Amino acid sequence: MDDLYRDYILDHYKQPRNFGELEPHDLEALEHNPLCGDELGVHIRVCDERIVDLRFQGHGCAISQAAASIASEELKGMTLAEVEQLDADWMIDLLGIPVSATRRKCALLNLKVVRGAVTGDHAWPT
Amino acid sequence: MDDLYRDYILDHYKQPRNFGELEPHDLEALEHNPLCGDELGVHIRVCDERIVDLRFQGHGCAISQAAASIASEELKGMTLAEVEQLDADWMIDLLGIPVSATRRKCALLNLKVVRGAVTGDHAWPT
Amino acid sequence: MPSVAESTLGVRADFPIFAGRPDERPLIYLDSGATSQKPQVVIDALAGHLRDHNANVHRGVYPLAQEADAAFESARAQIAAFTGATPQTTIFTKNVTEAINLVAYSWGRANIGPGDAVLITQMEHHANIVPWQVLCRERGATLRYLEVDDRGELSLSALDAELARGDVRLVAFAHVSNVLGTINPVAEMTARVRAAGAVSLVDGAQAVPQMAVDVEQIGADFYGWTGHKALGPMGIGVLHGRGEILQEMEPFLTGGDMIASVDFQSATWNELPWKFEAGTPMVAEAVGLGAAVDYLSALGMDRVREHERSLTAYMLEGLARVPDLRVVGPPEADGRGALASFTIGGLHPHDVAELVSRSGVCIRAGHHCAQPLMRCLGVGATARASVGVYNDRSDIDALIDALLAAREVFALDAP
Amino acid sequence: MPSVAESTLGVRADFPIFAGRPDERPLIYLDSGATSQKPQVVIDALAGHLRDHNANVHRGVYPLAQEADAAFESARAQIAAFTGATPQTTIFTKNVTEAINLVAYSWGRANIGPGDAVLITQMEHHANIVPWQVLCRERGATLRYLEVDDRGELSLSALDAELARGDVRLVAFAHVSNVLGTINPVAEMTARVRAAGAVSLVDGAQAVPQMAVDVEQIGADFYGWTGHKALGPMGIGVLHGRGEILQEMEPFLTGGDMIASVDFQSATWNELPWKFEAGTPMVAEAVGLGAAVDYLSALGMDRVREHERSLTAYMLEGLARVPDLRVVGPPEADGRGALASFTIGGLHPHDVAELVSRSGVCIRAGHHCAQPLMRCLGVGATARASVGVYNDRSDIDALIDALLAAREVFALDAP
Ligand SMILES: Cc1ncc(COP(=O)(O)O)c(C=O)c1O
Ligand SMILES: Cc1ncc(COP(=O)(O)O)c(C=O)c1O
Repeated sequence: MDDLYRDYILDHYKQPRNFGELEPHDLEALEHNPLCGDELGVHIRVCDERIVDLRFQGHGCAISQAAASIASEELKGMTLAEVEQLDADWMIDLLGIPVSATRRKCALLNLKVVRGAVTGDHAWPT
Repeated sequence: MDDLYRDYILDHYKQPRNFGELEPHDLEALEHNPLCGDELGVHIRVCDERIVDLRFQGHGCAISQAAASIASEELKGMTLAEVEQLDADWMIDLLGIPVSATRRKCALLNLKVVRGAVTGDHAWPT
Repeated sequence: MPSVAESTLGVRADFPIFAGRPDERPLIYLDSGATSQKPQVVIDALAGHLRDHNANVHRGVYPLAQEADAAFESARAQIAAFTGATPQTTIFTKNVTEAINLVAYSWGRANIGPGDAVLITQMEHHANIVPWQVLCRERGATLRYLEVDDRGELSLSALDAELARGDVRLVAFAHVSNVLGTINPVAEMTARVRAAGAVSLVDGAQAVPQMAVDVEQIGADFYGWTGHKALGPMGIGVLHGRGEILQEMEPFLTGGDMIASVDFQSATWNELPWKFEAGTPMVAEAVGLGAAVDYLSALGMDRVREHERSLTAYMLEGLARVPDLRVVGPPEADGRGALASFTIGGLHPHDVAELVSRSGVCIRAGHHCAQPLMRCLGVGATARASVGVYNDRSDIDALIDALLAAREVFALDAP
Repeated sequence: MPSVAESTLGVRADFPIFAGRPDERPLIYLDSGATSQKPQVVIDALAGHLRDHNANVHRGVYPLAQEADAAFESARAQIAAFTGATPQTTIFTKNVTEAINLVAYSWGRANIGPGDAVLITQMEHHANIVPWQVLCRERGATLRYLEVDDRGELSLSALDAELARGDVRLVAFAHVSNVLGTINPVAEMTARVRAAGAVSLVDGAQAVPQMAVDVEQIGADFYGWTGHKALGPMGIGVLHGRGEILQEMEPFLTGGDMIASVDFQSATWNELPWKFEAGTPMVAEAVGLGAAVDYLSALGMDRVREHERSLTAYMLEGLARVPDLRVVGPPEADGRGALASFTIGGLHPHDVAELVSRSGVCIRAGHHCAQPLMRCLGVGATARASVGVYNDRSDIDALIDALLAAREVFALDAP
């Protein structure tokens, strides 16, 4: 079996969780992967400083789509303060596959979008 | 004895012929050697399409000064049409020493000035 | 397998990178469109210059400095001759991107104003888009795009129509597209541009490495290319310009070497080509690029083109056997350069590139610095395989096998 | 001769050019101020990268491309660390000339306007003069010069007086003068410039190769230097900038790699430092420069400085023995970098350089790209001897002997 393209990665890629639009929503953001031009956007509904629902939309490779799908299940229910603390390691650990330096940008795109929506800081990760 | 700094070169350098100003004059030009910033100017008096007198002024290395001095003796009496025909080989032959690619600019500076004064073409030699 | 022999130049051994990789996987290098590998003669020329003849150029009177001068200027002469240009009008830049920026800043700011238009094409590389966006915004001019048709080609009558509008001052276009592979009819295009009183710039980044290019015959006002794609070192590019235009232009970068004299408040400029080369140039890289064009000349650019054309035809055949694979650009190898960009249904190009790399196959995935074209094609990204002098049919066979295997990982044929 | 041992680093054997010249003359290289010779480790790093790890950077997913990426970005990290900077604010250019032009075009055109002044000094290299002339002319601003005094030094109170005029937006000056050798009090100067609300640019071309430089401590807004003088390859320069200023600046060259996304009419920019690096960069040259700064770090920049200071003191003593010789710049070796510029009465510097080259001595003659300074000094040209890590006292002895012999050719002591 392939190291990177594990069954659960392919499963999340082919049947992504929490994809689509969310109307109305309280927070949103859109980011590009400069490597390939892929786009990922997020809609977030917030209640009491906590993420109560979110949806991703856009297109990308298996890594970026699976990462968004896997993360979406964890993000629901987190407080905004918790989201602000999330770092690259959190996402990479969650993915559970060895990600090369080049593909890191794919793996982290969704966290970049979510952090952008929550904190307004679009520079992360540098 | 040095190949380049022959006695007659040093002699022309130390006692340059036809140096100074010439007033009044009919033609003049001034050029820089971009290699070192040296300047050489010329004043030319013309009668009947012929150089009847000329003077160089400026400062430079032994090669450029000796070249100007040696050439000045040949240039007097030439027709303007003849001056237009003069080329780099004429000057290098006249100098009679092996001139490296770098020092060529020094050796040819005076001819560049004279041709500039006579033809208005300051681009020579390219 | 006589067919393999048919499309090999037999030069792989000249390129040391193929002698063995640390991971002992084979190196199936199909990314020459991004950058070429370097023959040993180029590496040796560059290293040998630094080892034996290194000095600063243009000013030293000692022998070592004269050797450096001679090496630099004779490399320029070799490189100019390779593309049918003169040394005086052959300017070294760090890459073709700088060459295009030089024209945009130096010619553009002086000649483009409000009401004027710059015309480029939908198939340009960002290097031949963004400088014109910046120029047009700064000067209040308009940037227009010539359309790419379904075959991935430009239309000369569309060019005529654009020129007939009377506002076009500059037309900039690729000689060979780095995504579609399209070989544009550059001589026909420059002739029309000239007839309309406009100036032409041709981006030859992909063309010079793979076919005989004669800039005199092409007749462009500016023709730029980049050393690293033409078997040369990185860090060096070339801008050929028409002498009269270069003469009239103000310099771009200013500083040492490009001046005739400097006073406190003003300066005068050196002659061509040095007027456009500020500061210490990349001497060893020029020597390396000189060795590269010599190497290519010895192979013969017509042979190089025929080899790569035939290999590209073979690749197009192979790609046609991969289910759900769609190639963009001209359908036949005759009208295209040595590359094929494609998508595979259900597979993202990044995943394709990653999966084929498991068998040592190196291809590129992404927007290839041509996002506007991607939009026109309606795709976010493509995978691209491009061939060089060192490739042969075995590389293509490895690519096709790897693509088929990639589909299996994603179980695309599963019921 | 213990005194020779005292001022040698014992590293000449690391530099293959000294192993023997084709004409079998010794190579007495005293022109490191123009460019340095390269240790074998630098040549090997550059050639090794091209041989084993060559690919285009930033976009490839296959292992070779990742090796190239890693090599390039870890070279950047090494180089940034060498000068106390961060990788994010360490931008690669082709030389320091381009680095200064980048600031003039990108920061200058947005921040300098009519009524503003740019302040430079009389000791600048053309690279730190002409870009400001061009900028000031274009923007209707004034270019003023800080005076150099009889000792070849700048005056801090003159700087204060200039800043007090209230119109100075940018102050640009050399860390070490390439003609006088003067080491300027850069930290004091940048502090004053900052206090006055102006921006500072330091030209570190001569400083970085010969002394420990910490750009954080110096506190300049921009600090540029050039690889080829610091034992590195040609074709690479460095611009360090203050992060906040770089963030606000528009890019200079535009094209591939420096964008985040490109649409038909507009584009957005990549993050630092890539926003300022358009097109394929000089990857192998960065790797080579990384090896160079490693080599220098292993020697220790304080030892390098002490060695070169002591050798310069020895050179000043020797030059004092040559009749009619006048050294320009600071009288003592403590306040000056590793060079001495001089004139000899009755001998033109070109002739001096040519004559000493007969014994293998390589020195430079001319205006050293500092014509305004030449005017201030009242000379057309000077000869300049500059030392590097590979020199020792025997080189200086050869220079002095050759200078004395040159005077004899011109029979300067003849009655
Ligand atoms: C002080 C100084 N500034 C700038 C430069 C220009 O360096 P480069 O030609 O590498 O851009 C030099 C060297 O020539 C120099 O000595
Ligand atoms: C068509 C085309 N133009 C321009 C470029 C830019 O070349 P460079 O990055 O060497 O400036 C490339 C290659 O990336 C290209 O393929």
